[in-house]
Amino acid sequence: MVRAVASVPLVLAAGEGGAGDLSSGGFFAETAWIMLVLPFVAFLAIILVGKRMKGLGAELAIGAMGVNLLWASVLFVQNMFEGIYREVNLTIGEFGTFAGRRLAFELGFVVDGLSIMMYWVVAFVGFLVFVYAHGYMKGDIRVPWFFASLSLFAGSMLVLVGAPNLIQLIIGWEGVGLASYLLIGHYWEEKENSDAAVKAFLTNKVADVGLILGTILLVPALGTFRFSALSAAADAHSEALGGVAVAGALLLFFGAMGKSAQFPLHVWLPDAMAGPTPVSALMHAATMVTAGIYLMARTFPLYHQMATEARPWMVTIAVITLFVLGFLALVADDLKRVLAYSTVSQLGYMMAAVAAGGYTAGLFHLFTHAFFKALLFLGAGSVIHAVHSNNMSDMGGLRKEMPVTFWTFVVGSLSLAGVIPLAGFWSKDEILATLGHEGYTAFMWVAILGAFVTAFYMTRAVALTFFGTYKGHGHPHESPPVMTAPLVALAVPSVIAGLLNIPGVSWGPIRNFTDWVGARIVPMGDYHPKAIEWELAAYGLIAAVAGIAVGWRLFAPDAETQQARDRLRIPVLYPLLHNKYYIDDLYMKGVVNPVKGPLARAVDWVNGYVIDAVINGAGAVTAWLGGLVYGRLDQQGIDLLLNAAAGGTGGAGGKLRLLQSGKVQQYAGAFVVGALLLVVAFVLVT
Amino acid sequence: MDWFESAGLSLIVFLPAAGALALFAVPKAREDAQKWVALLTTGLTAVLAVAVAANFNYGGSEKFQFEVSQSWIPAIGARYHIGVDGISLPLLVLSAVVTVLAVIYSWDHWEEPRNVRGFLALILLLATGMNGTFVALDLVLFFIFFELVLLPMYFMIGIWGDSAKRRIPVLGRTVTMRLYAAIKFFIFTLFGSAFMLLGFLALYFRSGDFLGENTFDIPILIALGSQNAFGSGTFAFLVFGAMFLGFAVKVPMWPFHTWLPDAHTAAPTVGSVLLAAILLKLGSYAFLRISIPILPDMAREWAPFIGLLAVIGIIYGSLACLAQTDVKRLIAFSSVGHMGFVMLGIATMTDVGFNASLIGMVAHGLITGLLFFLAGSMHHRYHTREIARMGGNQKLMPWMGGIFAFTAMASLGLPGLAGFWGEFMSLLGAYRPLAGLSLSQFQTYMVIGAVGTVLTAGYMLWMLQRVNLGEPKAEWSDHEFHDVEPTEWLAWAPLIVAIVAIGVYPRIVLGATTDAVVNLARTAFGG
Amino acid sequence: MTFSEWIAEPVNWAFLAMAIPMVIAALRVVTSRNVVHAALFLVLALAASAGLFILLSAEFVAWVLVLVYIGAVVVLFLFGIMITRAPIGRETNLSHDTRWPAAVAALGVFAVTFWLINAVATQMGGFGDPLPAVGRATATGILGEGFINRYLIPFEAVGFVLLAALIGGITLARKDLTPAEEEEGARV
Amino acid sequence: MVLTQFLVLGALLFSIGVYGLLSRRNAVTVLLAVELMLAAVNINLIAFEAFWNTAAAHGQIFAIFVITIAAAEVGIGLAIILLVFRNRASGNIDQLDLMRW
Repeated sequence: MVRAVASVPLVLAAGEGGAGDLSSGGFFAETAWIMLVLPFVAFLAIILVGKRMKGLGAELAIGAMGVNLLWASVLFVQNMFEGIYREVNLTIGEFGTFAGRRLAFELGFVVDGLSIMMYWVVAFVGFLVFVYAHGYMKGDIRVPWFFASLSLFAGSMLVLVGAPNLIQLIIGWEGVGLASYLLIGHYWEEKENSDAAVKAFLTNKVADVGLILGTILLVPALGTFRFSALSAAADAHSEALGGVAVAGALLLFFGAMGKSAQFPLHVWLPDAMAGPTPVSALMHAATMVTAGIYLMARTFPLYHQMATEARPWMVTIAVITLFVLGFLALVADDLKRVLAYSTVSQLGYMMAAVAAGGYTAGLFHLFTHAFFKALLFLGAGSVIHAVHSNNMSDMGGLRKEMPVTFWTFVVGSLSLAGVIPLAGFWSKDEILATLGHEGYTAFMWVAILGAFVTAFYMTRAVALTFFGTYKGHGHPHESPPVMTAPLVALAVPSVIAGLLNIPGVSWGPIRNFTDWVGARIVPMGDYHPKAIEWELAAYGLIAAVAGIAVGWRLFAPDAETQQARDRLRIPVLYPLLHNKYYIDDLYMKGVVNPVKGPLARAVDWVNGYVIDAVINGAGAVTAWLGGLVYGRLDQQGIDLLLNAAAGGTGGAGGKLRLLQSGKVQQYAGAFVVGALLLVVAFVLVT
Repeated sequence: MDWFESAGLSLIVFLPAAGALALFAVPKAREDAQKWVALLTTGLTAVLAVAVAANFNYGGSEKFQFEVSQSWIPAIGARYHIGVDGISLPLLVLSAVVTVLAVIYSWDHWEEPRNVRGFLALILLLATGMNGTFVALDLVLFFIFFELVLLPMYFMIGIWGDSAKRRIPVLGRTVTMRLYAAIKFFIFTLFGSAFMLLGFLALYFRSGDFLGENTFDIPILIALGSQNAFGSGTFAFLVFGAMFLGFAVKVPMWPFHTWLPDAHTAAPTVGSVLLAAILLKLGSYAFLRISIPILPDMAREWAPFIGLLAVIGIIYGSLACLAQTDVKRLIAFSSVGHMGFVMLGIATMTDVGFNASLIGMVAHGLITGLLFFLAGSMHHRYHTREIARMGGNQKLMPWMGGIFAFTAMASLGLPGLAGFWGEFMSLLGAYRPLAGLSLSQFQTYMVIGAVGTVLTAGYMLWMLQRVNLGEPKAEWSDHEFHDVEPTEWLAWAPLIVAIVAIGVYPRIVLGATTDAVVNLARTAFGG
Repeated sequence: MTFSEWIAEPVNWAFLAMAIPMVIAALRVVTSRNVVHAALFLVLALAASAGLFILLSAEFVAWVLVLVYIGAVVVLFLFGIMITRAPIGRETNLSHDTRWPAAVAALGVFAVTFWLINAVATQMGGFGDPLPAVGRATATGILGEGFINRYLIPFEAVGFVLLAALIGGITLARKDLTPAEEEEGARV
Repeated sequence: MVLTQFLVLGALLFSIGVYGLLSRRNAVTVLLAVELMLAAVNINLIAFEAFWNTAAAHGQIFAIFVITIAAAEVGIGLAIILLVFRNRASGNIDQLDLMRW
């Protein structure tokens, strides 16, 4: 009974865990742990020997990622044909009991539709970005450390998405946070960068409180950290879970808000652009920031079946994120910041979908977004590499000098804007359909407006960067193939990925995306449109086209107009957007600085002047009493009294040193009094 | 291996003391020989401790093993009774291992006035006291070992400490830090110990009422405690209070903590390390070994109060850290916060909480010990502990900076490293405290504790940013810096490995403790 | 035993006859303004306690007290007083100016001790029992056997302490001579 | 005779000794007060001995030990006073504050 956990089979495969018609995979599913471990091995190896290698450790990182890509691809393809479910938990320590049940920490991995999709996205985008970075970081001051950190990130991210339980998820979760901290602050010689890194870490730490408390709330009810148990309990509307479901769900969501940069915890993401561009592409666009969405998807049954009261709140937050924060991309001059705000906004779409009940819709957008947003970032990196500036006011007219970058960037932008038939259109359309179907009609319209804003700022970015005349210095030229090849490789799925999940279309034996990610231990039971809703699609498309048109009109492709338009400063609105709705200021001036400054100093003051004063004062009082007891009320004694009195008025109070008066008789007196007190106390106690 | 069963623990306890004596047989000028004597004795002690851990029966970790019980002072019924169980085993191993590392680190780091023999002898004496406390199963023996650690530490701080002068607020007097700190440490602890001794004596005399003869024997008293022999009246209240004072000062709990920053800041590096890694654990260990099992009813009654002080400590320590300008002082205050988590775990009075406190103690010992090593080595190189004068450490000494960053991350409780488990489990424990304790009260503690983790991250990151990152200050431009040296590697590598190992595989600690704390919670509180 | 019963026993008159002067003498030891007087009052107090020892049938101890204390120690005291040129005669500066805290501490000690004696006596009910009759003096031989049997090691240790004190006293009190004085001493 | 009367007398004597110990300024008189306290202890020892009347007379033996140690103590104490007096030309104890830091 007490050993209940130990008796649960370590491997939950199809059939055993009630996963119905899912297969247990094969060799590659059994050995999926290699993916979780390999990047860490690379991390250590790079730290130890990277400096002495020809490619400064990059080859180790790329090699590890290549193997991972192989594994993930095989699993991905396997999962297309038949759903895989396999879960392995290894106990790493039992630690106590709750209501008679032993609780244990476990590590392991899970191979199912959701995690396979994530493995593949991480491995695929990761591999391309690693390759790209090999070119991009050439000549950097800390190449080995860069690739070590990237490997650390890849490992942590895979640990996160492969987590079969909340504990492992938390480990991976904070691991990617650490990697993000290290990489944002890659150029830590400048304070801005290290500030951004600290900001990212701290903001995420605030959110992690939610994740940890949510875990703590849910676990006693379940008796285990396993997601499979959580899903099953939620699916069965377990009573034990009932009391804490909503609170636990909201706390987990709070954790997700931090990682996925939801309003109002989004502040770290734009600043995170201080890191090198490949980092922004991989972590702060394609993978790490989707961890929050992933968490919501992983625990989807909890939200879908039990914590339904929590969902409206979550949708509201997500829609605020997608709409309000999208505007910020309109005024940013830094190309990467434009993309960062766009990422925040797109994360809002995903979150809105999952929160509203669109498990597949949210994940599908995550899937497509990973490609085109990584593509956009890498393209931006290519441009930045060429012009040595992040600012669009130093760019312009680059379409001729950098044709590959230009065309792939345009593809990415169109996909992001949601132009048919590119990937972004299909995934965004499904989100809109889900919002509409689940009854969030008003939010659906806001999301459509958001699509307009998206198209608008992306057009602005394209126009300012590639059209008009060049405003920077030097002669930019196209990046080397090691950088353009990943762009092309990402452009392909950015175009065609949408076809994988067209409502009502199934691709024969390989089925479609909905079925792939539906391979879970319990059915998700979310909404899938049966056929394309052309009316809704048309609204979305109109919004996108309108956005492009307005953007094009405003930021017409000649230098003078561009500069004139870009100086367009609408009163009230522009300062509001420029200052990021003053949210950063609120945090810094309202919370961080007061805590760091006055509050901390006050506590320190209390330590020295109150608690210690009591101690020192006790010493002084003892000495003072000593002065009386030993008849020291002569010259010195009066002095003492005066000093003690002066202490109250801010002068010298007690003097601990007077305990050490050197007067043997005072010691003897203290001894007598102390002995008496002890005797009395002893007698009283016994 | 019969001799090992019976004499192993005694050897672990007294070998260092014998080594200290042997040191004085070596001529004063033969410093190398002295170092080897110290290294061999502590090394052998550590090997024995590991051997004890290896031969420990983990299936019965709730029982005392390697037990020895000999008549000692028959007049008062004090016995030479020692043994280890799952609660003390990790701490014993930690203590034995950290001592070796301290000796290794000392190999070429000596503070002025240089006196190799004296310093090493104090370390060895300290080791006897620490190891002895963790194995003592007799209150008199426990008290003696508990107090024995005072003297070496007092001299360590008082002789080799920081000779800077500092103006003490309120006191209005400029004092030499090491003297002030040493005396403050000594008086504080002695103040607590006096009450603790009273509590022990009271237990002794009261135990006669049930047994017919008075006893200091801890297992017997625990057996009495599990039947609630000492009740919940004024007697038990006062006894618990007296022992609480003694232990809380040692932990230290807010507001008895003010000796800690001064002692840590003033102590020589090795002193700080041992103080942080082991000495602070004596108090919290004593709660688990003595207070709670012997007086369970009172423990339940005092729990909300202990929890309150613990969470105040967490928040207070973190905030105080944010205001520090001295690296060592900052780390010292971080101990206040971390020990707050340890005590919060204990206050929940559940097995999860006890386990949290134990793994928290081990993790804190490893992490904060390493942090003090690092702070000492940086002080050694910069000749200052002022954070404001550092910066760009990562650039001047890449490995040192890297290890510092790693340790700071471990200290802020990064999951996957040792520090996480203690924090997480004590919060988990606070969510479901012992039945009968106020749920809402402890859940409030939990939330406050969770906020504390954010503050912890805040000050650690801020410290890292100021010490490690940025460009080095101009004053160091023509200064030669040595990165981590061989002895430092030797002393630190085991700690680094242990931090990662426990972080990834907490069973290293939990495997020993879990059965023991489950049993402790069950015998103390039933159910 | 009531007070009247107690006072009816003649042996208690003897007790009072010694105890009262003893207390008065003791008080004078600590209050006298003349060092020599104080030392002489100590002689009186000790003599009274020797008398009490005889009452308690501890003759040998009583004589040891007289010989060692009154004979030797007090003489030593008087020598000490003379050598340190302590003011013989009335001296106002012998005590601290404010003495009441000391008095409070002393009264505290007495109160606590008295309370304990009283409490224990009441609790045990045995302290009121009469002591064995006067007259059966302890044979000195018993003491001697005690010293060389059971208490042999302490006895030796005390002997050692005495020796150490002897040497220590000499070393401490010996006046270090200047080279010139040493020369002079050598000549003599 | 009962035991209590001796114990009370001893307590009284001891308290007087404490008073002297704490209130006296002259070192010699402080030593005298210490002697009083020792005498009080002796009274207690002898009284207990008489009360329990052990065959081996432990109490008396201890009293003799006390007396012996007291003699040694006086010898050393006076020697120290002598030394201090020589260096400081004063026999007042409150000038002995060398232990101060």
